[in-house]
Amino acid sequence: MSTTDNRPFAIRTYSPAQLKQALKRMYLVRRFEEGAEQSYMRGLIHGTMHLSIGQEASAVASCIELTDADKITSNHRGHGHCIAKGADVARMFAEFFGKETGYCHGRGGSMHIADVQTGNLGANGIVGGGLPIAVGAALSAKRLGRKDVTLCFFGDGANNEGAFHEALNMAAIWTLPVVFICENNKYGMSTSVERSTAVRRISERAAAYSMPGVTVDGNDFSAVAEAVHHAIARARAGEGPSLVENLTYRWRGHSKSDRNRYRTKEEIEAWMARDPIARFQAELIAHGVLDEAEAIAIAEAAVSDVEQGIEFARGSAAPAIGEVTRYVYAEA
Amino acid sequence: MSTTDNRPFAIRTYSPAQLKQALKRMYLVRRFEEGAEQSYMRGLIHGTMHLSIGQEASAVASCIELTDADKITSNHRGHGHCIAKGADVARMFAEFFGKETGYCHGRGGSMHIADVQTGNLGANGIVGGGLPIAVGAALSAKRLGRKDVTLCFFGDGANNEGAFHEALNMAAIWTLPVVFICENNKYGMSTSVERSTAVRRISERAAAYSMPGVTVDGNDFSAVAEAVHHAIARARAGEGPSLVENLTYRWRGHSKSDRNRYRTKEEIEAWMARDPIARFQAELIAHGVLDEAEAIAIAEAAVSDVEQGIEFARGSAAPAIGEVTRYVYAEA
Amino acid sequence: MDVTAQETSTRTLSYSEAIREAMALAMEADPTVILMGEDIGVYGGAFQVTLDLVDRFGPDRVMDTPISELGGAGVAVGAALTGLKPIFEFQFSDFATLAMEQIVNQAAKLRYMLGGEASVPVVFRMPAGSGTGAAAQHSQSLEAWFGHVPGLKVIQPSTPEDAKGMLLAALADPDPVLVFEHKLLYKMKGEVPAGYYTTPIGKAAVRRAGSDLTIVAASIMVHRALEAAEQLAGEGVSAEVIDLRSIRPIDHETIVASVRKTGRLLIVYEGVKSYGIGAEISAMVAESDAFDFLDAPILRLGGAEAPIPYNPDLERAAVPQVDTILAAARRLARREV
Amino acid sequence: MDVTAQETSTRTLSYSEAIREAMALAMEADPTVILMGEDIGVYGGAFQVTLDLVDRFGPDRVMDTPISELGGAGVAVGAALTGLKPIFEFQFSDFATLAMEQIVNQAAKLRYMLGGEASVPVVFRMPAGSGTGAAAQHSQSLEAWFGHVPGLKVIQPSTPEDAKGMLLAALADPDPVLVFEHKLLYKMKGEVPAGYYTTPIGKAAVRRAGSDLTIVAASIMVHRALEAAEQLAGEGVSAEVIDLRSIRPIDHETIVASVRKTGRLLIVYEGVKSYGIGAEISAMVAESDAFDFLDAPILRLGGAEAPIPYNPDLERAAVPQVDTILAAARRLARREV
Ligand SMILES: Cc1ncc(C[n+]2csc(CCOP(=O)(O)OP(=O)(O)O)c2C)c(N)n1
Ligand SMILES: Cc1ncc(C[n+]2csc(CCOP(=O)(O)OP(=O)(O)O)c2C)c(N)n1
Ligand SMILES: [Mg+2]
Ligand SMILES: [Mg+2]
Repeated sequence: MSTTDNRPFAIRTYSPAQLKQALKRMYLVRRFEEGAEQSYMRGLIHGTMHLSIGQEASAVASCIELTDADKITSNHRGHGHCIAKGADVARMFAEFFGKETGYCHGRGGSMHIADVQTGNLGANGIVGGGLPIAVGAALSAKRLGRKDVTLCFFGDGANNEGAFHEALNMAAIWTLPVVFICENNKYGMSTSVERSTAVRRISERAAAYSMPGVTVDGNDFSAVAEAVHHAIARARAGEGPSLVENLTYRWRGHSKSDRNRYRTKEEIEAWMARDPIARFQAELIAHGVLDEAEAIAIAEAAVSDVEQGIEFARGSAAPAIGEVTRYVYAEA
Repeated sequence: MSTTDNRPFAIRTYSPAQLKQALKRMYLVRRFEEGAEQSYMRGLIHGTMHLSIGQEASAVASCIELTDADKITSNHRGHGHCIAKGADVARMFAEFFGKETGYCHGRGGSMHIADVQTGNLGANGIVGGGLPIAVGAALSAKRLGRKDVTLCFFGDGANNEGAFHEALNMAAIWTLPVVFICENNKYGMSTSVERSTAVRRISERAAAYSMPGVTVDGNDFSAVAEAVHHAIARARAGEGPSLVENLTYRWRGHSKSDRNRYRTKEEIEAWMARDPIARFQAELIAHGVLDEAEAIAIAEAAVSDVEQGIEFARGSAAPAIGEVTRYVYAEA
Repeated sequence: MDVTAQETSTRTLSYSEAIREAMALAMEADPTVILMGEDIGVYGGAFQVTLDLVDRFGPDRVMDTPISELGGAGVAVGAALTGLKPIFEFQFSDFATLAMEQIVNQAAKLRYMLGGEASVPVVFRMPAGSGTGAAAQHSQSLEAWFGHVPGLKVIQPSTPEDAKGMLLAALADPDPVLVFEHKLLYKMKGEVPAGYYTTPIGKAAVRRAGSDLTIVAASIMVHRALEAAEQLAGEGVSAEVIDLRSIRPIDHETIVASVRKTGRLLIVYEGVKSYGIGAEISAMVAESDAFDFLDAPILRLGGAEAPIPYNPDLERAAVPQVDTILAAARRLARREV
Repeated sequence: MDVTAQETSTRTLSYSEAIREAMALAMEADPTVILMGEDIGVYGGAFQVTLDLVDRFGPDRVMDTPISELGGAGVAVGAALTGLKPIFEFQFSDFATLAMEQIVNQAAKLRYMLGGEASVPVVFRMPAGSGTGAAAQHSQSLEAWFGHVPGLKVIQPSTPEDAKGMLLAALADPDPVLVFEHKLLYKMKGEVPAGYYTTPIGKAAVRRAGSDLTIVAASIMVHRALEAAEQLAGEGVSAEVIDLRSIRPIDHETIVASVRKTGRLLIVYEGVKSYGIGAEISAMVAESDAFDFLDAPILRLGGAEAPIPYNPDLERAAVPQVDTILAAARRLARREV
């Protein structure tokens, strides 16, 4: 490797195919969530949902070098993680539409979206709920002599849950292969990190568990990829957990009930100007990984995947009404 | 104040009367627990108990400048805190003997010993249970414009509970008048700090809450008094919480069921050689606060208080057997 | 209810407006009352129950907590122990699973463990129930758990009037009270007296008198049961509908008296059927002197033996609805059980 | 129970030895079985149940956890989801109040929320009950809470033989199982078959046949009920004693069949009476076809409506004892209720 390679980490580390797939996935996240939002508005989806539009780099860059054997745990804002880990948007839409063909056979919905086949152990409706579970997955890998790592996604708000403290401590004392990824989008619902968290940077809390902690620009694909890459390498080498904090922003409200009274229009617009997808795409073009036409093709492919996904979902069958208690226990 | 006063902090800060009372209380803790232990052995007390023999300096020095308006929350190893805060050993024994004259009218026993009149909000059977409660007490003081502070006692084992994390964070963001006192006696039951806690010194975790953290020799009365004094001053000045870690050691097993398989005889003996009472007494004599004879008189007074306390307890009436449900709810 | 002349004016308020009015009244009258919870300030609460109270009372009395349910509940307990009267809102009652330690081991037991020397006047507000498409972790009805805990009081108002009066009663109570509020009720409107009044904890309400069978229903099920009773009347079946209102203490007298009269009992609740509140009501009647008046088995209609599913049709099928209540009542009236 | 010839040898073991034997057998046969809990290694567990297992299987498989019940339980859930079979010991079941989130929202619901695509084969061991002088926060009997949670299985073995067989059944189960072990039973001795066998979850056991009344008892109360039944026999009253064993699923058939035969039902359990397991058993019978066979009200004898007090006499008075069971059974037999 040449020491004069000054290209961004991601460009010099991953193959063009990987990078293009990553861009595609970022588009997929964006278009998927827009599609879900519209479907919700049109009354096709009920419940609530938490959109990660604006945070695509964090999810996709974190997962770029994972295989299906690696695991992730996700949170309530989990569509991006799910797609980043390789899920099929058609089955995701089917889940949102409450269909039997959905990843959770219509029982889970947005807040429980999972794809165990690709290593996604699931979104979680409980803030902080996934943290100890991720540590458990890493314990399995270590005890069973597997080389897989677990990435644990959670928000800034979750960092004040007791589960955060207990999980990071256990991961550290047992030197487990897990990477804690805090997606700090400045707010837990309406409550800013400043008002909720007694430390300036959440990554500083890593010191309380003697693990490396780093804060990166979460809208910079390569910065995220680099930080997570090192954390994964450490985990795979048996050196234990790390904490990576991705600074990012959600463009939409917290969920469907948000009046946005806790933040300003200016703040939202400033962050929208830092669109992680546009930025990554420009970088790929600048470094010759792809050209404008290819980028457009990728973006269009995402649109078409999403359209087809919605079609698939709408056309799928709903669970039989008599099957309310199916899947509560293992079938004999 | 002279700048050349090189005497230990406690000697130069507190009156001889205060210091003598402190010594008396340390003796009381020791003798009280020995009395309780013997009563248990003779079948007069049932249940279990957690003795703090060897840790007396931590409890008594921490409380030396508190008034009854100040509060403490205590833990399962709480006899020392209770006496340090000013409780009467007779009523404590009565509680251990399950009598109506006990502090908890025989309903609580060792693990729930409390004396609300002197500001002791209670021992706690749940490790970490008192931490959020202490923060709540400090919130009351702040909201109601009172000047009292709350001292929150807990062990090294408790520092891995989620409650620790949540409590310290809230105390910090709301700048509350609470002092967290971690009595690090090297083990949570059988599990050493090294095996349970991902950081070398528990006080380092204070940084995760942007509060001062300090570790002191918990068997050095003056060192404890000084650290807690500064933390209390900070709390009273409205500057928020602190974390003080007192390094100490329990001479006895964790509770009545301990086979002591996790530590060596040598370790126990080395710590017994660092008896906090003998050390404090020698210091008081060396600095002329009292003489040998006075020290003996204080020690004997403690013995006699304990004997009388046991008498009082034995002679007291038990709760009426029909009153199992009394005190569940407020009486109309 | 006994209200003075000037206060007898009633207005139509929603259930959440009634709760808000109660909180505002209490805060005006008593400076020790504070609100705590996640996003209850500028956000106004996940269900907009606190709405603008932060503007009226400021952030020191309407405190946004970090996402720390165990610690937050514990802070409320400690504050209640030392002079404040906190109303702690769980954003969803499901999250109380994180705070059971403080609710059950501390709040409920402190008075007892301290032999009467301590008091924990805290109120926990618990938005509960399904029907919002929020799936398994945001739709539970866990009130039966708390009914099982001596030291707690547990209420479940079903109307705006009771939501206000019972919350004010809870605040006046020296012991910890949990108020279960069904999320689907928040927008329900009803007549609410102005001014201060309390609706006693521990009393059920007969919402409709009847002679053929007794339906004891809780929370939102009261409304479904009343709708079913109306239809039953058309079929010549006279159903008495009792609104449980209070889970702990439970109103033994009212329920038993009704069953003594009708001889048939149907219990309707949203929580999982087995080990739910219906079990207690049934058992209480089966060991009472109403036993000899029973003409038929005691029927329970509770939630399915499953987590709440996401799919809206499954979700609806998982809890009692007017049609299933009607079917059960008919079976009971005709003794087809 | 079906055991092969070579394994039919039985030995006298204590309840805790039987549990330990089950764990050791499972760990020998299946390398994915691990133990987790506070002080279960060199300390041997607060009740010395794991005792020397760490010497036999090493600290990687007998893992001392920090005092982090929520996280610890969650790690067990995550491990179960990904290939391990953890047995997680709560030092006292009271501390599960800290872990309700992981037990109830995650372990119990993951299979369902994921539409059957996940399995959480975790076992939680729950030392429970009073009688040790440990007071309000270390003596609770909270099994009814978990009975209310679909997705969980909840068992309560009362003999050494069942303690072993049901724990092995729990380990063979693909779903989360909570085993409630009464602390006073740990030293109880009984015949235990050698080798591997499972005792099915979901089946009650008729411990004594009788014709005048049915006593359904759980856990330690089985032994007290049997003692009472023996005395009743001397008085000419023939009591059938059923050991509940399984709270979720509950054995409807065995209980209902017995009541159909005897016409009288007394339920004995240690948990707080109201909203406890007795409520479910009573309600189940009252809505079954045994209703028409009932000759008397259904009696429940449960724990007092109070936290467990410290004073030993109060503590004894707070839960059913042989004499109170006897008194209740007599009243029921004579129809003095
Ligand atoms: C235990 C728990 N408490 C509260 C909530 C309600 N809630 C859902 S998301 C959320 C904010 C989470 O903030 P953060 O972790 O920063 O994630 P973000 O929504 O910002 O992505 C809250 C309070 C919950 N789901 N679970
Ligand atoms: C929540 C909870 N978990 C576990 C226990 C059992 N237990 C009681 S004391 C103790 C050790 C506590 O260690 P530490 O905090 O260091 O206090 P120490 O006993 O050393 O004074 C344990 C595990 C408990 N009482 N509560
Ligand atoms: Mg956030
Ligand atoms: Mg310790």
